[in-house]
Amino acid sequence: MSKRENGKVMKDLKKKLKKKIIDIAQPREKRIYIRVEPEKTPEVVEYLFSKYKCKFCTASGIDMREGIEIIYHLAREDKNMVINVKTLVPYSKLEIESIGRRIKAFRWIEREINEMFGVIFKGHPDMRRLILPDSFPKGKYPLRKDFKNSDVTDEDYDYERSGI
Amino acid sequence: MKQTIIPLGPYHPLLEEPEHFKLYVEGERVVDLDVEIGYNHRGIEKLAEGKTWDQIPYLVERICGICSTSHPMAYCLAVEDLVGCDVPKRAQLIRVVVCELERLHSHLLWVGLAGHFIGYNTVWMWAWKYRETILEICEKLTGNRNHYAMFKPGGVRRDFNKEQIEYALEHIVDVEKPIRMLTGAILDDPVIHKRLKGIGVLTKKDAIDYSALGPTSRGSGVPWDVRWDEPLDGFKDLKWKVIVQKDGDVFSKSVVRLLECFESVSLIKQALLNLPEGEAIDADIKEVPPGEGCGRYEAPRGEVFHYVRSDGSNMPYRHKVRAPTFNNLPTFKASCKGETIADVALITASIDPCYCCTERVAVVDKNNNEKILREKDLLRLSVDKTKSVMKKLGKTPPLYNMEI
Amino acid sequence: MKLLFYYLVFPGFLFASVIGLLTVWLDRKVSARVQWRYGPPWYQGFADIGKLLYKEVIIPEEAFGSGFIAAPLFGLASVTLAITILCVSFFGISEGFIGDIIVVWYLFAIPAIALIYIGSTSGNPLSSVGVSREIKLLLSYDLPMVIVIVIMASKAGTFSIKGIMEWQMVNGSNISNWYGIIAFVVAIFCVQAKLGRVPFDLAEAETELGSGILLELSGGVLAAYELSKAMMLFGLPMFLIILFWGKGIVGGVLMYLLIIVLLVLIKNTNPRVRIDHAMRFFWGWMSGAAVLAAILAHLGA
Amino acid sequence: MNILKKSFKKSIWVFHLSTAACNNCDIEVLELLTPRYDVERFGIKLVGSPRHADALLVCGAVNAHAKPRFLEVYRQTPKPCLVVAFGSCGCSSGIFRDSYSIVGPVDKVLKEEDPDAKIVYIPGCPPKPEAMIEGIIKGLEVI
Repeated sequence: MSKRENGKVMKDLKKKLKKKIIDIAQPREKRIYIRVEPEKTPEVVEYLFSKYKCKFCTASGIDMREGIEIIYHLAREDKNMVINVKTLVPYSKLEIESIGRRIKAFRWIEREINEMFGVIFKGHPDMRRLILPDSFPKGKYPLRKDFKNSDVTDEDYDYERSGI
Repeated sequence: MKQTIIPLGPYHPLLEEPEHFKLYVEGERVVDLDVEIGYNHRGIEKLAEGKTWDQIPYLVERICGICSTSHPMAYCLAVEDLVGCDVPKRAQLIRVVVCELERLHSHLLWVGLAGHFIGYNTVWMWAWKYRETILEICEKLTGNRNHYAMFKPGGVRRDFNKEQIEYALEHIVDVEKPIRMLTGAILDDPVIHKRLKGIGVLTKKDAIDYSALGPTSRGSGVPWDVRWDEPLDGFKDLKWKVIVQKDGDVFSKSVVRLLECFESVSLIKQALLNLPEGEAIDADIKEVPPGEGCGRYEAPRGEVFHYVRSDGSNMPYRHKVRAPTFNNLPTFKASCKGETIADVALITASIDPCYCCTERVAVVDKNNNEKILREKDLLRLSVDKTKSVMKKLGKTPPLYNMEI
Repeated sequence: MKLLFYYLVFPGFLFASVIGLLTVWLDRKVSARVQWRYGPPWYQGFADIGKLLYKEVIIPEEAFGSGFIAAPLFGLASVTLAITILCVSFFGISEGFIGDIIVVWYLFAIPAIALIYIGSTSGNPLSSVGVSREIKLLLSYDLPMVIVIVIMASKAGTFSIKGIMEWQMVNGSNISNWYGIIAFVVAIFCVQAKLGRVPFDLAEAETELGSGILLELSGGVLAAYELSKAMMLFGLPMFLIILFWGKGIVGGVLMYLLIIVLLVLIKNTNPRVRIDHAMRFFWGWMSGAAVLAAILAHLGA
Repeated sequence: MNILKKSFKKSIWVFHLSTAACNNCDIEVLELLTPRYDVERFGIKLVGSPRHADALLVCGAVNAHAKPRFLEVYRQTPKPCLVVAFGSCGCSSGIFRDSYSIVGPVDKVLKEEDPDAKIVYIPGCPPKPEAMIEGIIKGLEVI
């Protein structure tokens, strides 16, 4: 993956997504980071996924104190490039357009982010709990920074709801 | 049509992993499928935020017992991507050897289970018997049968001395013969052909749409193999090829896995033979600058993805882990539709889920009498089918390995 | 007094349970050997029964208390009675009575009925599924077996065990001619189903229904059931020996081992069949073969 | 009476239970049945329901989702029974100890239910099959 080819991918992405993205950076040879506003993420990600023939690796949520940053990791196999699309969803308005509505690959990961961070995905087909048990106390989001491991202990789980 | 579904507890005699599938059926045909996971949740990502960079490989190793070296491998690649250091060649080749050994014993475990589902218990006993030799090699090289704790960001924790390499080279050879025999037993058996061909088909478009990974996608003609697409320097000068099959049914997935075993054996031999002499095996990273990095590696079941974000302290700010089965599991919706219940056991086994979930399939009949089919039911249904196929082919059933 | 001795010690409880448990061990050992495994030690059968007696009995609330304990004991008593009647006339200790073949066959059926009683009262949904399967199985394998018994009895002209044995002494045991062989095959499958062994162990399918009908049994109650099953493993082959061989003791022992080997072979070679398969198998194939044997018998082949 | 106790030691019926485990111990349990480490020679048999079981093989640190089900199964087994906590996850919830979803290792969860439950600990991650067999056999003296 010579430098020249890397540059070509960068230029080509800049040209296509010019107006939709805030900025685009390539700190290392095989990684591209694109920063996008929350409203524009579905278009950028769907463009990358369908027309740009990228494979969807996963999406990770990070609690950045002022909001939840969601990063969609997509990989372009033949050009051997990992493209990450970053958006910051502010705490004030914790919701974002769901991509899982059209593309099936995103459904499960959106359910997990919703359960772990509390981000609401508008239009998601079946938004249920994916991993946490039903007896997990409501309103608590484990992967947020303010949640400590010791916050939820044995007593907080009310076991009646666990459907025995 | 009102459907009453009684969720029975996940505990069940022969169960390995508490996992629960619900099939919506019309008569024998499967209409829809619902998956309920979460019995194994241990909050690993939260724990990772409380551990230092060097402690995480131990935690990450225990995510899944069978692919227990792919996770630390992907994690180390992520940290190296963050730091930007390059790992000495000898360390990379040692990593290749350990990962390929694990791929071998994971595929053999799968071959055993697949044989068990078709009803050939001898195949199960054989596959697991020859798997023991590989586990012994692992024990000789790394000290433990499964959780090897060999990797750390920047290189490898322990080196192979001369005597270990001889032992491994000598014993890896006598693994090849049984694998060839197993491949022969599975690939040229007309009954298995009839049983596995044409069922649980995952079309190429579906594979891409669900972003299936590993043998599940390579079985449908999608040539995604992280070892090829993002090769480590270790892989550059080793000769091997990605195995891809076209028609995406259970048979082609099995062919992909079996041929990969041969690739792994040859890879191990090549890597062990040209290990560079006397090099340092660690680029010993002193401290981790703020920034982020992603690491990807090809586990036996597909691509493992780790994302690491650091804010300069000695603990990661965020560590995202995604196991391959997370992407492969939803593909059942596409591959199980329209199949009979008897084949469901095979289809769920064909993606070799990280937790073998064929034990608990609750079949919900459309006219809402709910019948719980346990693993033995599925087994027997699929074995009945094998026997009927055998009669059609005029072959006598193998004498004593059909007993469940 | 002598009868009590017969019942409790010699051909009855003690003798039958010892031989039965040894046969259980033989069966498990051969199956393990088939899979290159080492297999359990010789005293395994006794250890299992001993352990179960040692354990605590849990009676589910829905179940009717004393009935839950009485049923398997009742089953055990009936099996011992059947075996005593069989062996008493086999070893020539005393005359049997007319019609004791039929009595013995239906005494063997009582443990199954006791099991059905337990399964249905225990209120566990899974064991109720087991109960329905057991009843269907009971009906399906009775028909061909009764036909076989009638053939043998009509050939010998009497319904008493003594009579059948003497007839075979005089003009050759039944197994030696055509209708005997067909009837023997039918009888072997019926015995396999009665004992609830693998191809037909639908009622207590180990992982299918979580050992279905036996789900609520535990401790002493389970010991009684296991013991009655072990003794049936001894009693039923004896029953077949009388029907098909009838000659002296030495021939009987050889025949016994042959039947046991056949039972183990069937167990190891086929997977468990579904309940509708089993019923179709018994009512279709087995009854047909039994009728064929009957025709052949009357043609004097 | 001690004949029955002795016979208890010779025939153990085992029921396998997995609570939040990394399925490595579960596979090692299955390996015990394969030809190399065949456990049937000690009379150990895998059974289908907790009612028949004498020993409960528990792998994995108990997580909140699995705890009620685990206690339910323990209540169903007839009492002179042995609980075998497998691997370091079973003995001390291993590396997942202070996670929010783990509610304590096997013995902490079990002590709530029945304080004098007999528990055998088999350390190791995953414990060697030889260690497992020895653990179960040694557990018999406890009963």
